[in-house]
Amino acid sequence: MAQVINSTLVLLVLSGFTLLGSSRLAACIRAVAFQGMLLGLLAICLQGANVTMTGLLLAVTTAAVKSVLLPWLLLRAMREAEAVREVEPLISFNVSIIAGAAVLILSLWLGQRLQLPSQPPSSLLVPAALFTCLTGMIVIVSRRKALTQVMGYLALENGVYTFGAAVALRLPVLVELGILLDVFVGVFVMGIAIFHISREFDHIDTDKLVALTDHLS
Amino acid sequence: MIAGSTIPLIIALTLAPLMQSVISRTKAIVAGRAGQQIAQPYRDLWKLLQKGAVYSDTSTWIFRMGPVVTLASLLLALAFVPFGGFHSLAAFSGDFIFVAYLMALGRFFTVAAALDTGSSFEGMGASREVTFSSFAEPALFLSFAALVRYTGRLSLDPVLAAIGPRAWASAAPVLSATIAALIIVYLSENARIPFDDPTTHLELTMIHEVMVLDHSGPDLAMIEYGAALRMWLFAAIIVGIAAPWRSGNRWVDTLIGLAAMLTLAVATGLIESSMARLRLLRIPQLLLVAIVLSALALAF
Amino acid sequence: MAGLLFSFILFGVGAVASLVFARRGRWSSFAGAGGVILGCTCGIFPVLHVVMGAPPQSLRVAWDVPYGTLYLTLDPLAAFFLIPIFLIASLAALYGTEYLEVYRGRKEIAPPWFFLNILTASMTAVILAHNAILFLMAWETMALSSFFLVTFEDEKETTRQAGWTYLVASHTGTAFLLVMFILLGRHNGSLDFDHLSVSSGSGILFALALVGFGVKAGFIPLHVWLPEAHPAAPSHISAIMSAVMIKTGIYGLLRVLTFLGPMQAWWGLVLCVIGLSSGILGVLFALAQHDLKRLLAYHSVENIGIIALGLGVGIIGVSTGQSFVAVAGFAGALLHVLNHALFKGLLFLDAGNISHATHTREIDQLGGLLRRMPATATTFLIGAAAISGLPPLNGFVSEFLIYLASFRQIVSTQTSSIVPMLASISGLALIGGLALACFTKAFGIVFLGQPRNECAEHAREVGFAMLGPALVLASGCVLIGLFGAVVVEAMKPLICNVTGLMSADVERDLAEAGNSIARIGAFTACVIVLVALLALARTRLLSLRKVSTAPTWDCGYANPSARMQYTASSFANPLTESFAMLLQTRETLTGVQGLFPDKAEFHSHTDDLFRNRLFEPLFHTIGRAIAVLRPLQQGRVQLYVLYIAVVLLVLLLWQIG
Amino acid sequence: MILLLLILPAGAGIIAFFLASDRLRRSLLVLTASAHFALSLLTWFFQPAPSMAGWLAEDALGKLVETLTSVLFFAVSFYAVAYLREEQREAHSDFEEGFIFSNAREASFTGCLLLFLAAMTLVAVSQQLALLWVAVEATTLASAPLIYFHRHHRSLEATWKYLLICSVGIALALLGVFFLAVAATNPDGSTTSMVVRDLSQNARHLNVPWVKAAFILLLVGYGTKMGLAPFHTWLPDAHSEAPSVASALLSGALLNCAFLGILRTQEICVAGGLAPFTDQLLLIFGLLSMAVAAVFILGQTDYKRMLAYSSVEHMGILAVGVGLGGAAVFGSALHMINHSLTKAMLFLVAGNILAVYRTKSTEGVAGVLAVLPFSGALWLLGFFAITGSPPFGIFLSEFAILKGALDQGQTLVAIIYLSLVAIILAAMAGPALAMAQGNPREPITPPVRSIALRTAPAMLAVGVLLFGVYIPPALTRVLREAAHLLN
Repeated sequence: MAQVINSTLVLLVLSGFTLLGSSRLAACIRAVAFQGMLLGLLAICLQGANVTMTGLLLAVTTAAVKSVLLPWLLLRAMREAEAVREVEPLISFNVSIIAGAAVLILSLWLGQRLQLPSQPPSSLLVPAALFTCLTGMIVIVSRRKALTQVMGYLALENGVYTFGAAVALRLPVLVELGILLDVFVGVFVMGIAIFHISREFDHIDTDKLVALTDHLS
Repeated sequence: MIAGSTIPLIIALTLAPLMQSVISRTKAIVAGRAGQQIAQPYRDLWKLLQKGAVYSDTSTWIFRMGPVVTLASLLLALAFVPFGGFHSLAAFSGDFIFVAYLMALGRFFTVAAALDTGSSFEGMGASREVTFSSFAEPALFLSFAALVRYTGRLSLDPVLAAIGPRAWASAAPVLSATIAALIIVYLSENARIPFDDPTTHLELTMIHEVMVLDHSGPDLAMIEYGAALRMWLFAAIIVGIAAPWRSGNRWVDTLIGLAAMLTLAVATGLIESSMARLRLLRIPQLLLVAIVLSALALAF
Repeated sequence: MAGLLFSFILFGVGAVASLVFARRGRWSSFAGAGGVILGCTCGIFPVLHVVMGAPPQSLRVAWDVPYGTLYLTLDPLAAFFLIPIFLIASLAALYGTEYLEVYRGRKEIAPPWFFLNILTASMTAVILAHNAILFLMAWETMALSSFFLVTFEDEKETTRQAGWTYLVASHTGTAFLLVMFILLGRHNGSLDFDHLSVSSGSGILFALALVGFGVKAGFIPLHVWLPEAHPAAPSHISAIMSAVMIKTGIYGLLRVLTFLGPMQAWWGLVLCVIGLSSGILGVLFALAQHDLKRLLAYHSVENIGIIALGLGVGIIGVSTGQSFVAVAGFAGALLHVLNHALFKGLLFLDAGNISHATHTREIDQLGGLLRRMPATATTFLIGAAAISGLPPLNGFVSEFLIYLASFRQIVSTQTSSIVPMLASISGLALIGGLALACFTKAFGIVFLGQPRNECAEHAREVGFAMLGPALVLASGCVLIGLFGAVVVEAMKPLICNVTGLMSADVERDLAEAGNSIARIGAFTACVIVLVALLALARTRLLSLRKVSTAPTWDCGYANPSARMQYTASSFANPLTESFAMLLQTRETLTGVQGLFPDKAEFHSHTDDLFRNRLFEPLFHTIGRAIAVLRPLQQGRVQLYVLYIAVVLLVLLLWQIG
Repeated sequence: MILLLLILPAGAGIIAFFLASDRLRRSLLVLTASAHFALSLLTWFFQPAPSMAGWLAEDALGKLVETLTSVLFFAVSFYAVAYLREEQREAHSDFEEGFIFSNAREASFTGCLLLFLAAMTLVAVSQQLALLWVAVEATTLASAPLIYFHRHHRSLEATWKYLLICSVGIALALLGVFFLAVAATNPDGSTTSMVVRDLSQNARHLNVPWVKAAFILLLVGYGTKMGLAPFHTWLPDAHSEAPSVASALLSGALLNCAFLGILRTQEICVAGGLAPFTDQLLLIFGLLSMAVAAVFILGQTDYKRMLAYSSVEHMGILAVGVGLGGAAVFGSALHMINHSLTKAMLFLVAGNILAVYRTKSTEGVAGVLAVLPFSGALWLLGFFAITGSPPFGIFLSEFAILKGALDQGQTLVAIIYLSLVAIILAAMAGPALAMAQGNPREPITPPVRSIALRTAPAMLAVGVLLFGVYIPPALTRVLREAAHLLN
């Protein structure tokens, strides 16, 4: 079981790098979707022996939403926006990957500063989660397109989830669902926003969204 | 109130005009002229009192009040000045402040009267008057302070009474510095050379004289008389410090005082004939010298 | 107390009524003025009762705000300050009924009445308040209501500017007071004045009070708002602000002195320095002004300086154990508070009459008003003589006391404490001389000679409502000049309260000082008699002789015109020249050109030294320092998220790592 | 009763989406607001029973925030109805750049308003931290469409920034919640529930490093929503572009809800003896927010942005007050009330000014007192209130906080605090007064507008004035309880 978990986490990290590295929107979306699937897997594995029906269902729904529904939303937004299929980063891909590496080291360090009180199923759990969160942030900060920023947000959420998975068993189902719903609606609304942006500016580059600053005398 | 006598007041009222004539007589002699008679000022006053008056048609009651208030304030001020062996008519602690401000009151109305005519020349004179007096005031008060600190009294009469020959023996520097300061103030307040030339005939250069150009008849008489009284007042104070010999007999002391007044007048005359009027810009500096002197007196 | 509470109610009613009747023509004026006048009249009785020596009264009610209680106390100190407030406020209200009429139709005149009532009420509350929160609330309400009164003519840019300056200045001052009161209340929780005390560092508290109250009082260099705000306000408001409102600063200072325990010599020293600089610079700047009300405003700075000087001398007296010096110093300062209220109120009201009649406040535009507005002129003359500290008027009495205190300190101590005394003596003398110069200029150029333009030419005397108050105040000046001793004797309790000296000593010293003042009163009476006699003699003489009129002696010049008269600027020129370094007057001269020059111009303007050289640079530096951070917010959402990420990581590393 | 408080607006909101008739929908809005208001007043007399196993309960803090939200919404609903009635239906031209734009569907606007209320109520009453998180995120989602009511690029940009930045922040907050859950696991694997009371009861047993990390994450996360610098960046854009109705609710109610999130954590940390650590952070970010606000208020030329930055300042003051602890916390709680009332009023008045002058630039507006006497007076009143001059509430609360600082000998904090307040006053006074006074640039004849647009802010003004001179004992009691929770 532990091997499965570890390898899942490794895959998670790798998918993070893909997200940072790949130049095509579709690829990024797929990476995020893949993360979603890994999350589902992780959730199940972490329950280990005492797997419950609800736990299973939750994991599956999560996986479904994150790996199917949301990516579909994004793809749809991309199509509607007729966006250029390129990522158009502010910083070069190499730099993003280097940044990713740096972040990985950071999160490993933090990971062993913050030991889980109860025996953790895997020592990689915390670092991987933090790393995913931070990759999400890197993507948001370093990419032009509104769409990519949504992906960054999703990656961030995935990271949080990964961690959540470790402690999820103690969160009531209702809350789980609430959280899931929130994320879903959030991305949904963002999708709408992107649609409007593309209609308003006929592109989705956020660096045109700089009208609102302080004109100080 | 000390049981004072009216004698100093009477002496002042009667003899005040003499000082000016002595001064001008001295100047005349130095200049090799015959000069006017000693009694000339009295004649002038009398003559002026006989005359009618011409008033500028722009002027108002302020103009007419000017001389009156000036004279009144001086008359009252003299009541606080002792002379010779005689105590002053009145005294209370801090009376010298009152005296100084009475003269300021007179100045206020003289200046107002000058401005009342609307003549630019008199305005000019008025402006100079207030300027120089505002420099003279601190000097006057500081020299008072020096005297007060030395004698430990807060009223003019006791202060002067407290200064005797012994005082000179003990604190000559204090007193001489004070006298020097007071003499400067005395010259400026009475519009004498080197501050102002009472005998000049060019309005542009006048200070005091130009302010009274428009006064005539009895008003002018009051002004002249007032001027004489002011001079007497300062002189009396200076003499009170400079000639402190007391014989015990008041009348003798009074004679000593009169002699001292005479010498002061002659000295003034000599100063006037020995130096020229200062440039207007220099005048404040000379008054600052007075301030410094009195400060020195305090430092001793 | 009941009377005072009732007067609060009356102020409230007046305020509301003036708004209710806003559409009913003069009704709103009557309502507003009525509120103020009635309120003051029914407030004055308990006040006088206490001044006459009745025991202090107080009223304490719980109040549902943190640290607050509704705690009012009418003790001698409060009563003394309330007298001028009630007097000036009611007179100003009467004045306003006529003064504001010219604005009818052009502006809403209900708001000024509303705020006048609020202002009077809040000033009263400031004096009565015995709890810090209540005091601060009243204090700020006073600032706000007066702010609205200052900006009454808000269509003028300068007025709005003045309003801004005033607002910022007074709030900054209040900040210091907040700190001061909190520190005072630290020991025993409550912020009631009875419980305020200080264990250590009373010096810091004194400094805080000095700044906080100094802004309101107008100590240099905290005075910058004053010469802007006072001219901007309607004249009766200027009168209130200058005559009584800024005195609340002095009141606050005195009140706080009673909390601070034993006085220290250096407080007195500091106050002497402030007093001298305010006095001398104030009168110098006044000399350089062309605007009559601005000139008067600077004279308020000067007189506040004299008051501070008196306090300083008094404190030095207390700290060196010279009870007479202390008593005379404080008595002089307090009496000057009253006197300044009288003559400055008078002068501002007269200035109002002038601008009302001639539509200008430029001194150099006026002239010859004495023939046209005799009553205004006479009262102004009295005010001018009084503020120059001349006998037989009240100004002299209070300055005399301060002189006397300083001289006495010189006599009775050998310590170094005589240096400030010498400074105060010579300073007072200089101030006196300069004030005389300034007011001969003001009176002479405005009222004497010939009118310099049409407005002055066709000026007419104003109506009774605007003259009456001036007459009352003028007679007040004369009366205190003659019977100042009475007032001084009445100060015993509050001087005991402030100085904390033995009641017996205070009584003795007050008697001694009062003795001198009584003499002065008597002799000034003599001056008046002498003047009368001489005037009589003169008229008798002239009645027998030929009296003729002629044009002014023109020294040979063909036809002098009114424009050739000496102007205010040239009158003050020798003095302003000698102090040019301080005044920094800006002069623009377009001299005569060509063979047949048609026109030459000369303008001079004197800004406030401290405004230009101290505060504006300060504000600019702050602004520039702040502007450095502006690029933070430049619209890129990526950047914004970056902030979050970076701060998060830094925090994690700092706290967890 | 609590459930009713939640279901009422939520249900009404959903219905509002599908109501065709404007009249019905508007009356529904007002009715719901009034009912909600009445209910929350009732909670002051009958303490509502906790429901859902103590997940939903109204303690002192919750009661304050909930009632405040309800009051604001009540006042705003009247304004909103009048506002919607007067808003042009068809496409109209933008007054800044002149392009043509149209508004969002009124139905969705009203619906979102009501859902927004529901979400905020949930924030106030939820005791379970994860549930609290869900509620806070829900407020973001419900309010985003409000900002994008005017369908043009500026508001769209504002909406996007709001969505993205807040979502990121909130995501971090979720991580924080999880961290806290971890901290709550005892070595033997047994755990305490995520209900605030339970957590603070055995706060001593929590795992310190995880709690610290959790607090940092929650501070950053909810701080983003609350507008603490440097996470405030979305705030001025959103407040300036949203219709004044929304701005008033965002500034007056939403920020408090976000702050409540931080307070809950603070509650636990204080109970766990971590106060020194949390106080330090709160002080730093509080003062930083005040400073940043000062930077951007000075020379600000857009009066809605000016108000927004002033909100940043006051959030900073709240943080400082809580960070100081002791008596200052009481001041902070009081300050929350005063600021909400004042700021909401100011935004509503700003809306009136905007509608008549058709510009948001401070240079463009002058003589409001002359043109709109009532709104002008309210504007000045609001200005003096918000800058902390008596006799208005904010003076008292700021005084209490200052007293707290000085009494604890935090002289440096006190000095920075006072000088920043002074700078902001000086900076705001210029434009605020210039707008109110003087004469308009060109003569303006104000259109006849619905009375509700004046009464709504007036209602709030009454509160602003009242709390400056009288604080009802009941309120004082609740404030003390709230302060006690945080000490």
